[in-house]
Amino acid sequence: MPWDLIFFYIIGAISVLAALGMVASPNPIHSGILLVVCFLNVAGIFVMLGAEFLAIVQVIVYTGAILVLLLFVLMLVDPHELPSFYLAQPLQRGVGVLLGLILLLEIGAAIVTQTQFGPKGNATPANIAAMGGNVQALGSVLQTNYLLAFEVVSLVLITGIIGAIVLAVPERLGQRIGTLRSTISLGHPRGLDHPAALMAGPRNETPIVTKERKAPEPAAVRRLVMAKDPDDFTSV
Amino acid sequence: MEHYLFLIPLLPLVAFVINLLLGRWVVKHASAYIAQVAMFGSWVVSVLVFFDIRGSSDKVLEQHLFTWIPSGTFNVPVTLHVDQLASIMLLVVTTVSTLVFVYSKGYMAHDGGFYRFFAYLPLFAFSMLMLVLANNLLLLYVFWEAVGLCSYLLIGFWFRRRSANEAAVKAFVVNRVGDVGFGLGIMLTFWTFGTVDFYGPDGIFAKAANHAALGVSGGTMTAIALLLFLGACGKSAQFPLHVWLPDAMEGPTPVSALIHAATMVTAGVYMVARTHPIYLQSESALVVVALIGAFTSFLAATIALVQYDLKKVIAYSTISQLGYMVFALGTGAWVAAIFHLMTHAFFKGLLFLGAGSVMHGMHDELDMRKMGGLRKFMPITFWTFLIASFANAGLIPFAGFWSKDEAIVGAWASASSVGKLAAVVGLITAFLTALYMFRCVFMTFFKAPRFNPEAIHPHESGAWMAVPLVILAVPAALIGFIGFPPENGPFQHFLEPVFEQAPAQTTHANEQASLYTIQEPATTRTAIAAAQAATATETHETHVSTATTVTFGIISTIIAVSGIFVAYLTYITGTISATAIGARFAPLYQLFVNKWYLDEIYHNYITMPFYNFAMFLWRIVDVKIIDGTVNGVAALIGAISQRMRTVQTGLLANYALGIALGMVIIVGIYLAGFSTLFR
Amino acid sequence: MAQEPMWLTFIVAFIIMNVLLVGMAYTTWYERKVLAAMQDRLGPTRSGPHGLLQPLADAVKLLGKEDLIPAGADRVLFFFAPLVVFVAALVSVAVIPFGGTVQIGGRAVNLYATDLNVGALFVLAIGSAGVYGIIVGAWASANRYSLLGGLRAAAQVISYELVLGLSLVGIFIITGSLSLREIMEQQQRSIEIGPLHISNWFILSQPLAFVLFLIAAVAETNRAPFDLPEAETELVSGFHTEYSAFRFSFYFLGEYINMLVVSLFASTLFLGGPSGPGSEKYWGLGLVWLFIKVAVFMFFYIWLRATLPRFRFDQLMGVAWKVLLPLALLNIVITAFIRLIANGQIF
Amino acid sequence: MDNFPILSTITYLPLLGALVIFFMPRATRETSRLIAVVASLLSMIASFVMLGAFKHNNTFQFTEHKTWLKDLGVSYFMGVDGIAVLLIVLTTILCAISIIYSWDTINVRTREYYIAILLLETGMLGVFMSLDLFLFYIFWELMLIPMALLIGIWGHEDRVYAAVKFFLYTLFGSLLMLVAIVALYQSYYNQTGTHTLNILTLQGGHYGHIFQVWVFAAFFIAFAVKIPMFPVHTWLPDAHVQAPTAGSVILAAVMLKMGGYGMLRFSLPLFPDGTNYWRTFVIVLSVIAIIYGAFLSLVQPDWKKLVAYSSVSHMGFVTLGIFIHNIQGMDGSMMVMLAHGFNTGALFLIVGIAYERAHTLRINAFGGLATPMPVWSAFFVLFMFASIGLPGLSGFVGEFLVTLGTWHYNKVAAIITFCVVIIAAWYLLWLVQRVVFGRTIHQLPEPGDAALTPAERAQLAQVGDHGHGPVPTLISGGSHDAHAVPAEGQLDSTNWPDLSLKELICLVPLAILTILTGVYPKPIFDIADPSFHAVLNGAMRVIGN
Amino acid sequence: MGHLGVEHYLFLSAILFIIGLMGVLVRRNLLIIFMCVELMMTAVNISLVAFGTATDTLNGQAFVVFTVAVAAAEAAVGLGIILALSRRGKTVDVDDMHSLRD
Repeated sequence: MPWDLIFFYIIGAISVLAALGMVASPNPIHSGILLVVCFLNVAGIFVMLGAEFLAIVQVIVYTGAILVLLLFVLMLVDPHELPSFYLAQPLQRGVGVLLGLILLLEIGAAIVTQTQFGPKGNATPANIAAMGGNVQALGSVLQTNYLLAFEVVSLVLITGIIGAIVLAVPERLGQRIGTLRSTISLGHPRGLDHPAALMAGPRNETPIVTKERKAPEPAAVRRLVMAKDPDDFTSV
Repeated sequence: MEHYLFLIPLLPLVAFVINLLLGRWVVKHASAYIAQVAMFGSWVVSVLVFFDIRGSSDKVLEQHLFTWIPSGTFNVPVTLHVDQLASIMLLVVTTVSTLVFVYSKGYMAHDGGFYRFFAYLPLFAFSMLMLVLANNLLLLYVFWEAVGLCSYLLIGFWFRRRSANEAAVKAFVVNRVGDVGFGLGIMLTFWTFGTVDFYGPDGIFAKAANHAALGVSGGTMTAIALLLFLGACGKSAQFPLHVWLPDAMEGPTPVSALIHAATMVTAGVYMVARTHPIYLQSESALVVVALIGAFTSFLAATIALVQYDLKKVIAYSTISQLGYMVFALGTGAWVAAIFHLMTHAFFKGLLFLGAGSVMHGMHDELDMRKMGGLRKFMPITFWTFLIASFANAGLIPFAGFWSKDEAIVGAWASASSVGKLAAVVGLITAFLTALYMFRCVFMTFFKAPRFNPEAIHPHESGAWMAVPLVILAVPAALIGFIGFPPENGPFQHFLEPVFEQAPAQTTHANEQASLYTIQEPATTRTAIAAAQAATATETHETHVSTATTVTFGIISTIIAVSGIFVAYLTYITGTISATAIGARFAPLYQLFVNKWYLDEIYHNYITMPFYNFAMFLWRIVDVKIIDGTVNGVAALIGAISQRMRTVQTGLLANYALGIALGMVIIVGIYLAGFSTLFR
Repeated sequence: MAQEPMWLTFIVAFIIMNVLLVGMAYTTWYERKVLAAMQDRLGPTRSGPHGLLQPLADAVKLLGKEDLIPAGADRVLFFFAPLVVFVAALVSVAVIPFGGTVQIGGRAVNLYATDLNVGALFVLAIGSAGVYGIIVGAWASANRYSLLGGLRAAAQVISYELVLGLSLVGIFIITGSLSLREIMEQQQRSIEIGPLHISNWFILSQPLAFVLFLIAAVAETNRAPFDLPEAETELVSGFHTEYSAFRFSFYFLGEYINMLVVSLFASTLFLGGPSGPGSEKYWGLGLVWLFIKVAVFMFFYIWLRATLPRFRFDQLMGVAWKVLLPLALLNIVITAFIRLIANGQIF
Repeated sequence: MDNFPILSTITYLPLLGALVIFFMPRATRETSRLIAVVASLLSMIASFVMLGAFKHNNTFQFTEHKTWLKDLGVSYFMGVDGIAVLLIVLTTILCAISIIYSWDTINVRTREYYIAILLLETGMLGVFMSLDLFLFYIFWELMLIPMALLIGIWGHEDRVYAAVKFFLYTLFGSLLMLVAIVALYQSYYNQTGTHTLNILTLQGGHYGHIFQVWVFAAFFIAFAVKIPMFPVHTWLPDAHVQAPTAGSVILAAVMLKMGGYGMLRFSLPLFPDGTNYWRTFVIVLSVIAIIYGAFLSLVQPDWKKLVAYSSVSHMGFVTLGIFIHNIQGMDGSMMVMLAHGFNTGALFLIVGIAYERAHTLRINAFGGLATPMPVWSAFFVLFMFASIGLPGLSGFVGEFLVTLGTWHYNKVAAIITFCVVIIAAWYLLWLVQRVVFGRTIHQLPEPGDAALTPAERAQLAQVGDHGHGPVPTLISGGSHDAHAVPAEGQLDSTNWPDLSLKELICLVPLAILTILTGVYPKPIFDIADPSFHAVLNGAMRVIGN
Repeated sequence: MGHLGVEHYLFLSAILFIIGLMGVLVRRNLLIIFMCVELMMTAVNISLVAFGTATDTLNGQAFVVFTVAVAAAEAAVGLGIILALSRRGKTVDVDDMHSLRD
């Protein structure tokens, strides 16, 4: 019984169905969760391909961090703000689907035509086992051939972090923690709960006086729950 | 004497430089004296040179100054070369110049640009002298144009007059047309003979003589001759390019006298004479020259007949007389042409100076219809003018008769096919010349004055002007005798070495006494008389029998007298009414009055087409086509980029769609091109 | 690591699971007893001698309670969320080695369910997968408080998972392998310092890592000072406010199993797992030692719960990112240097 | 003395001046112009010294050879031969004169102005001296920028359009040249395996026919734009009209020679086959340029445009001379280049002087300037006759030699070329007539003038005979206010000052040079001839001392 | 049934990729699009690893490590942007976001 084939078909089917569900589901949370399912299956595929480390990385990084963040944001966005499921420009979307199908056929054809592969490397399963498993082998390759890339990727991650901070954290919150004197301001509107305590905005910006703060926001402007001043919600 | 040759042109040049640079502030009125002294010095040297050359039969003086253009084989030295022909020309130029300088002192006395005038005149003299002294074709060309420059400056002297300046420009441009022909001729000679020098074993003349041996075709010789002749026409105001001379009368009269009568206009004749070996090689060239000469003389004579402007009449008469010289050259009568040139220089100069003093007296009034009866007011001017008229008409004792007659005889007896025709035309023109000369004399000096005496008080001009008139009158009357007896007078013998290959003259006379009238002290005049008396009788066979010369002499006298008589009848007694004849031959009369419509033809069929073509080139080709394309390309790029802008819709979906489309295409290409799918 | 037949692994796995479930039950009892003792009271005494049957009683209560689903809840997710937590907690025990390969009845039996060469990471991965149970559960119960609890849990777990992972890197550098069995074996060898023969536990060579690991582990299981997600005072009971009876028990069980697994994991990594004086000869003695170590850890949990006040949320996040993470990185750097010096690559 | 880097001193003296001014931020107009004049004069004197020390043979003298970018094969290689020496002297003289001329005419941003001009001078000198294509190209581009600035900043009304057009035209050309240089560099490398851009060694390589044809074409376009030749000349009139006087003097007198020099230095020796291939094409273009330039100058209402088109015509002679491929043609082209430098440079100075007073370039705004400004008129007539090609002045020798050479090549072309001289006389004399001669606004028409218009006759009658009547009202609509520039009529030039000392200093040397080269051009021939012989028979040039 | 060759994995990754692509093209919710992008990234990872193992080299897997890192960074910044966008009061609807165009 070719267990691997069976396992492959099962996992493959689940992941494809999950992916389809993710695209088609009206409720974003459901699509989020379906994506989690899909990614877990993909981790399974990685294991079948012998890349255990990648499977674990897939689980920890993708499902563990990125999708959690995604769900995080999904939950923060009030459901009624979400756009209607139905398509705004049918023609455009129709063409999109058509293109997708054509591309699928093309890639299928490409796979079928069996292009020749490059020269066989020396990382046969036997060598990997000799080195003590996929993790050790991959570790050694990473540290030797791809050392530069490894360093550069660390830079990419750092920029990612800084980017996230700059974009997501509104100043005001920064101040309340008290430790953070000033943050990188992108000119977000700066709320002011009590004028005395808070220091003026960045040098050139005039502090928003309390009067402004109380100005009722026009109804049309719908606001994000979390971005609002948490004081509205927690009594701590 | 070679070492002092450079003095002749140098003196006027020095006078020019002094007058030009210092004239306005330092020299002022003294500039006249400087010019006159310089000219006289140059005249003295010329006379010395003449006597030196006359001493030995084929003596030639040459002085090399410096090399002008050493460009590979085209090596142009600046050397002065004097032979018999050149010495005669030197004498003529310097004599007339000196006299005109003296005359101008009086004439231009109270003119604003006095110093400027006396700067330009020596410059002209310098260029003319250098032109005569030049030993190679290019140097001749250089001073050919320099003379054109001076005529431009002098014609346009009163620059505030628009007509004067237009005339100057016209003169220069027409001359320039001729000069272009001349230049092209030089180039052709250079490339055929490899050198531009006249003389010497490998000079142009030597090579021209045996041009067949050198493999130079007859056609080239004709081409060279004709091109050079085009230059001559431009300068000596022959038929196609003569239009500038009448307009040149805008300049001050001394200028007309010096330049447009005596010297510059004769440069063309001199050049043809100088390069006669080339002309001898091509029969057709000579025919052309003769025809042009004849036609021009007839044409000018007809127009002169109907002119009312005193100076214009004399100008046209100059063109006519030049016509004589040219057809004399054309028919091979080289010596006759030069002889006529010399005599013409004197009596035509006198005529102009006379006209100048008339103008002076009549407050710059030139229209003959407003003159009359000036005999009583300016006796000297009258008598000198009369002598000059007789000479010009060609009456027996006067200079004009001998030279003109010899030209006609030479033409008649010459081997050239058109000789006979030229001679006949010459005779007709002689009649017309006599007619219009005496029409002009009778209208200005006889009958009742046709101006109101209160406004204009004609008076005899001052000493400065009168003395030159008298001095010039002498050669105008007597110079003819140096060519007596016709064909083998002392003048002919003197010029023999220059023209010895000339077929017409094969005689070989021995030296004879000098034959020139020398101005100034009376003693010299007596020397001339002695020379004439002692005309040597020598045996020389001349192909022209004395009988023909005598008959022609009688014919031309008859013609001259009849011309004068007809003029007497119309303008003095009034038996023939000029207006009636004019009316009867109206179309002919209109033709002559409008100067054969030549000015209009040139303007409408040459100047304007060029101008319109230029305007077309600028407006259409430059602005529209070339600039148009350049700016057009810029505008096109702007338009394209404007259209491209609309592709950016801003919708994220569109961009994603674009990317997807890109993917599809790329994979498609891969499949089609590189994969084994379709193979 | 002998290749044993499939069914033997199943048996061992089954035994481990049951031990775990029973252990979990008695942890609840153990916790209530110790807590009570700390608060100078008796704790459960009536249900069986010293309240030993109390877990059974709880189980019966939970099963009996009415199982209601909130109106706006997302029924499907509401049902699956607790299961995810429970299953995740259980699965992570598979890699923990309870001993080497021993001969039982003439057959080589390895006292662990499986030995992945990414064992340690596997535990982390399953831990992070477990978070989904909480988040989805919080969202599915359509209650704002539970939602906030869920979000806090998500944030907390992500941050502390990072610290957890990095603190273990020190050990991986020393052992050079990720598989727990390998790590356990490396700790068996004893090193002689002078007269003493101590087995080379990593707690000795990685003290800082051990402390960081403990703090992160506590936070990971939402226990004691880090139990903001189900902070009773503010959010009623956090993400599982809407859960009742049976579904709540899964959360409740999951939490305790997590605690057990983490303490097992800690003892394997830092205290050499089943190693102790005399454990080489008798594998049974090894298990006993392991049991004692786990008990100590459990006591530490409970002790924490009894004494320390709850962290404020931003302090919680601040501590993770600004204190623990730098320390973990520092530890990695130091161990790496020591390892290089040991290999002689630097001097 | 022989190893003293005379060439570098000449080239970098102006640059030194520019730097000095640059590093004096508060330099006033007086100090910066003083420095500029001193720098350019020194450079001129140095060039005279070089001229003196130049030995009349066809070798490259005063060479300086230092390797610059070794692996690229680029060396700092400077040297001059007969052709370059003359053009360098011309450049230094003209630059000195134009700097002196802008003594008091430029009073806005003077500091930058002098820096720009000095940089321009260095650029031009560098072009003439560099024997390394790389160095040549650097100087070639260097001179482009200051010139564009000169036109763009200190020019007249729509100077920006002119500057941009000038810049784009030349840049387009020089980019093609860059491609050609690279092609040459590569093909030489393929042949001999050594990287070099040194012209003398490049001459050694033998390049395929097709290659030569194309590379020649690329070089040719760059030089054709610079000369400018017929189809690509439209930038010149605009650039001249808008450029400040000094700028347009330099542009006309020197920058137009770059093209000609480039052909003599690069195209002819390096690509003999290319030259033969393109010869007829270039000759036809040059003849067209000569005719076209002459005809267009005939009808230009704008004074500077007229002179600009006349320089297109004159430069046609240069290219014609170069491509005739006989010694007369070559000598002629060099003479035309020098003569054009003096004459047109002087003409632009004269136009500039007139512009200072009239503030307009419309020809019919002038008239009868001989009365208020006699000395200026004298110079103007002198230079006008020089550029007509009157023998005895510099213009004639060059033009005659070129036509003589052309005659040998093709009679029809020669005839056409020489006939254009008539049109040249026509438009220049007509210009002089309209500007210098004739009457100023307040002068009475001359009674004897035959060509009086009826209006003038009426005015004459009204004034009466005694000729001292009241000053007539202005006939042709000129306005009393000298500064107001009426669109149409003639300006009131009665109280325009004649030449100032500065203007005299600028014009007199040019006049002397024009007359000198006209009367006694022998020294120029002695210097240039050997080099031309070398270029003609493609001899391998060797380094002299 | 044939043994499990590399084509199977490639087919799977192709399908997932297309689904992701269609999601991006079709859906209007920025977050869903974001998820689809993540899906496309994973699909590519699968094919990378598949090729890696097929040619017995670890390059594929090393590469995937880097893509995952980049995906993480991208997710952080992407979510940051989405938060910033939604905080400005606008919806997360893709079609309304064309302020950069004009």
